[in-house]
Amino acid sequence: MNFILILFALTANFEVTDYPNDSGDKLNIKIFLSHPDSVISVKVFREEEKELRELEPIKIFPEQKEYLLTDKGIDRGRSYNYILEVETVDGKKIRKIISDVVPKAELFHKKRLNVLVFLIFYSFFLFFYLGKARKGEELFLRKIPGLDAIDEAVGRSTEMGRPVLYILGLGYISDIATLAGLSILGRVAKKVAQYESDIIVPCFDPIVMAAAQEITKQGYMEAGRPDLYKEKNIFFLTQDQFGYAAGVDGIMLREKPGAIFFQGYFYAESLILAETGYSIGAIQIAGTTATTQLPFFIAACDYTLIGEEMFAASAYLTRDPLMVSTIKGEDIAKMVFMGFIVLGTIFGSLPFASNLYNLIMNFLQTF
Amino acid sequence: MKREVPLIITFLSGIIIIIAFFIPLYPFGSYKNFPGLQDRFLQWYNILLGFTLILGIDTLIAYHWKKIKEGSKDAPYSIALIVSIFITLAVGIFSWVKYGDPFKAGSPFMFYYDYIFVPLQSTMFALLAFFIASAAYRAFRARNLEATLLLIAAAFVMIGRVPAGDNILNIYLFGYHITLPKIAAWILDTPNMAVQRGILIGVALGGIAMSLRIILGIEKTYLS
Amino acid sequence: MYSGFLHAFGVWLAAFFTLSIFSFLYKDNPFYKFAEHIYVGSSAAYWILYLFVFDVKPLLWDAFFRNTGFEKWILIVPFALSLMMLTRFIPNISWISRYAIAFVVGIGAGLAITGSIQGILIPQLKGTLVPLFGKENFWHYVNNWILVAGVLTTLFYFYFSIHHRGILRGLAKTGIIFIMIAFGAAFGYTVMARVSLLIGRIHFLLFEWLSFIFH
Amino acid sequence: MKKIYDILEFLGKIDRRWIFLFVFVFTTLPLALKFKVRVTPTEEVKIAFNYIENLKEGDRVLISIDYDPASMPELQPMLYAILRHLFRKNLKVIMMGHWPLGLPLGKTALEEVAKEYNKKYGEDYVFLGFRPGGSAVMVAMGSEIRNVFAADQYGTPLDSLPVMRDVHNYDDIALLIGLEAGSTGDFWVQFANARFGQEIILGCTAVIAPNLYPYYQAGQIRGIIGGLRGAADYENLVGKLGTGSIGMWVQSAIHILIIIFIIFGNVGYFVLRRRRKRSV
Repeated sequence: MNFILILFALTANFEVTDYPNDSGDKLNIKIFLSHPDSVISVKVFREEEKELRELEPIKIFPEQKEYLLTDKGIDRGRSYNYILEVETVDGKKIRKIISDVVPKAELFHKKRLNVLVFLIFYSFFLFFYLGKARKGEELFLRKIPGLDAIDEAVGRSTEMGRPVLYILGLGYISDIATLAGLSILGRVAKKVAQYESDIIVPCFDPIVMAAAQEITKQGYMEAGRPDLYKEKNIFFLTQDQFGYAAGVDGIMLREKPGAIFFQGYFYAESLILAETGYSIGAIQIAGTTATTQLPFFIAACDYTLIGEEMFAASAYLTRDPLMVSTIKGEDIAKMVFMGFIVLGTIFGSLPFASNLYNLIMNFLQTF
Repeated sequence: MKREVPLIITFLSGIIIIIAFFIPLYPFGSYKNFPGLQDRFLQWYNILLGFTLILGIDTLIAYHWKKIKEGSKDAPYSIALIVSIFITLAVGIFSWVKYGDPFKAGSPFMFYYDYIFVPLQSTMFALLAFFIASAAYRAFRARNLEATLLLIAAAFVMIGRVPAGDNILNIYLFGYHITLPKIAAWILDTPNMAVQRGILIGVALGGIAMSLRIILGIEKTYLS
Repeated sequence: MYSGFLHAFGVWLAAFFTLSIFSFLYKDNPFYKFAEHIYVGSSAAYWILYLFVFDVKPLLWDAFFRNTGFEKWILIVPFALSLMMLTRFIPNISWISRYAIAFVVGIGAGLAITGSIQGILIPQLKGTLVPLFGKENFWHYVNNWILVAGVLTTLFYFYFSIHHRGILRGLAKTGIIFIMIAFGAAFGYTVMARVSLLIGRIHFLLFEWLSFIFH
Repeated sequence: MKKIYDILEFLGKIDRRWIFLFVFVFTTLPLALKFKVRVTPTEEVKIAFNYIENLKEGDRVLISIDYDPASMPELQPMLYAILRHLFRKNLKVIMMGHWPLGLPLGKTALEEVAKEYNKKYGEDYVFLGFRPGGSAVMVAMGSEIRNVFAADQYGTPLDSLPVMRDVHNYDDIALLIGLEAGSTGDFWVQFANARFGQEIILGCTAVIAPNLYPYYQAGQIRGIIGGLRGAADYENLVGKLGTGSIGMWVQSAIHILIIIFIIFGNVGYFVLRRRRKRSV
């Protein structure tokens, strides 16, 4: 049996192609070895003006038949010759030559066409709706059930003659969730003013506190009761995560608020806050984009705005053109995604549509 | 002048990064050993991002310095804070100069790290083990369908992912061997995966919209 | 790593800080406040140290002396931008820092857009195009049905441009069921993380602090 | 009958410090008495283990430390188990990190395990340290790693380190193992895998494990090693039990305890609600 093996002379070959989607300074070299175990060394040389430069040597593995090497730092448009020298166990030497290969540059990265298509399509719809919103056109957004829960909570809290506690979380003024929490605060403050009750807002960040004071005062003014607005109820507590949680727990136990709102970005301290709030029997409405904290809020609070519902709620309340148009643009993209998934899965299941399915899958291949 | 130029800078730097993503040609992409615009901008971005790490420190020190000057009841803690900033810094610089690398095993900085910083930070978060138990007991009620589903799924994953759950359930259904760990693994692999994907797509869409508005100067809050 | 005495002193110091943080369980007290402020202070100092050890020294200082010619002098630009960033600490000229921050924010936005589309939207969409029926065994396709239904109903739950009435209300309801199961799983797994942290600290207290009793 | 309802209602009102005491006792006793339990490795961890098992000797593996002491109890045992596996298979280890506060943890583990398998610095493993920039560092490493890490943590230029001599970008790195406590894993997936095709395995805290399953199903990462359970599984597969396995007995105890607490709480809640409905 092994007699036949020896007859099979080792075949070694290689192929030099342009490195795809680059600035033209690289070439790809692919080497094929039929019997890698009978090879001692493999050398590749690049010929430049009669001078041979050896490329980095490659390590040979007994069972690996194919090797990929990249020759870098060469000139775009110049033609190069490559020589492959393979030394085998029985002292034979195989030489192969490939001449005048020219590295080319690509103007557009073909593998990234899918990103460009999506970017253009998505930007178009975002700014199409922004234009409409800025012209004052009415863009439909469904009412978020959470908003009714907010009004109801404030109502029941004031019936019991107890104040409302509003927590904006640990985010900074630049966090989207904190901005959404502030616009919901505006609505709650207005409701509280209408019911002639009090609202307490302990803050984690001085800048967010200043914004909260501004928005609460505006809420009282919109309800026609600027006299009821108490600036001292909106104060800076501390900038330490657990110190803040302990401080707010103390306020809950002292003031015994009827309704507590957690609207903003939260970290692990959400647990400590929601638990004490539940234990004093307050109605709790939460809202955050922090997915790791949502399970605790959902289990401990009466109602929770999940992630993007917060943005939809604040857009519904403020009718701010920027927020509303963003949600409309995102909705279009989500609709296209849902359609794409339905069509894609169907094509993937029908045998006769398989080449269309493969076309889609290749289009979505990123590297 | 103070508002327009920053917006132009944001526009140019953002656009060049996006263009360089699509066009590998020099000057956007690098050619031989001439760095392209993308590689050079990223290098500068790395340097500058390091400086944003320390931006909050002046407000921190100013806040605690004010508390000390006012002589509030929490003043001693603020003193402890400011003193610990300077001691840590001094120990760090000393170790860096003496050993050439502050993380050298046995250096004073590593002493501070191993015996003061690590216990403080890890114990801070170890508190949560207690709070999650008390919150589970005092606040997690199956008050409606949604909360009930959440608690059932939580129980399956909790018991399925610890050794205790390995042999509580052992049944064969339609040729499949059903155990608690397999149920927990399935909950994580399919329903959890599908929802996390839905949320991931929503968050990505929101992030892209925000970034587009920043580059085109519609969103200016970061300049406040 | 440290000599006998130094190690013992260090372990007692670590135990002191561990117990003072745990005292928060009983109630917020001076020991907790003292330990917590040292934590905030020392981590602030780390950031200043890291800035010099990992940023200024290797990327500016060493790079300046290593490079030559154009590459050497181009480093003036990031150096100037860094100084502009530092003007944020000087009140009356802190507006200069806006130029440096604008550059950082612009690059960050450009990276976020290309990263999110290429790294999340496209691969996640591609991963969802699974076959719904075919030759393989029945249960494999049931799993794909549930997977695709989960993604579609979750996306629909966060769709705000249409009333959730009639059949659409059913879709949203299915969505919320999937979401609750997923958050249940997330909660269940998080319990393990929190408990692990406690195991780490108790393990330290027993086997390093009280090592003369437990070993 | 009323007596039973009183007891059930009381179940819903135990003071929270009793709960703390239960948790403390059920953690301290099993640890002190060194209870150990054998874990049967979960599927994703086995797949991650087998992926590394199939790497060729001399392949280069990049480890990224993206956690800090707050996640040490879960990720440090995982790092030790992974390092033992890599060195046993004579793979070359390149360590870096995006969370500076966690870097010393990575460095200590690397040096300890390297000594265990008497590996030489510069020849078998290298410690690059941290560079600010996050995703920008990941993109720069796609073209040339020296643009970001011109030298290692001790100032030695990369070209004079045998491990790094022919390493320029992701094409020369067989596998990236990210140890994640936050969202840095998502960036690795976006910028190293989607953009440059780098193969990735993510070890992570149990908090963020559920968020990584979409990447696993979409084939963007090759495996997930989740939480202390993942660490214990990997220790089992490597065959050297460490702090990961010790904790699993306590995990069982506390998980059962918490499920009982949830049941007590709900029993008390429903009894109270039924009584309030009848009396009003």
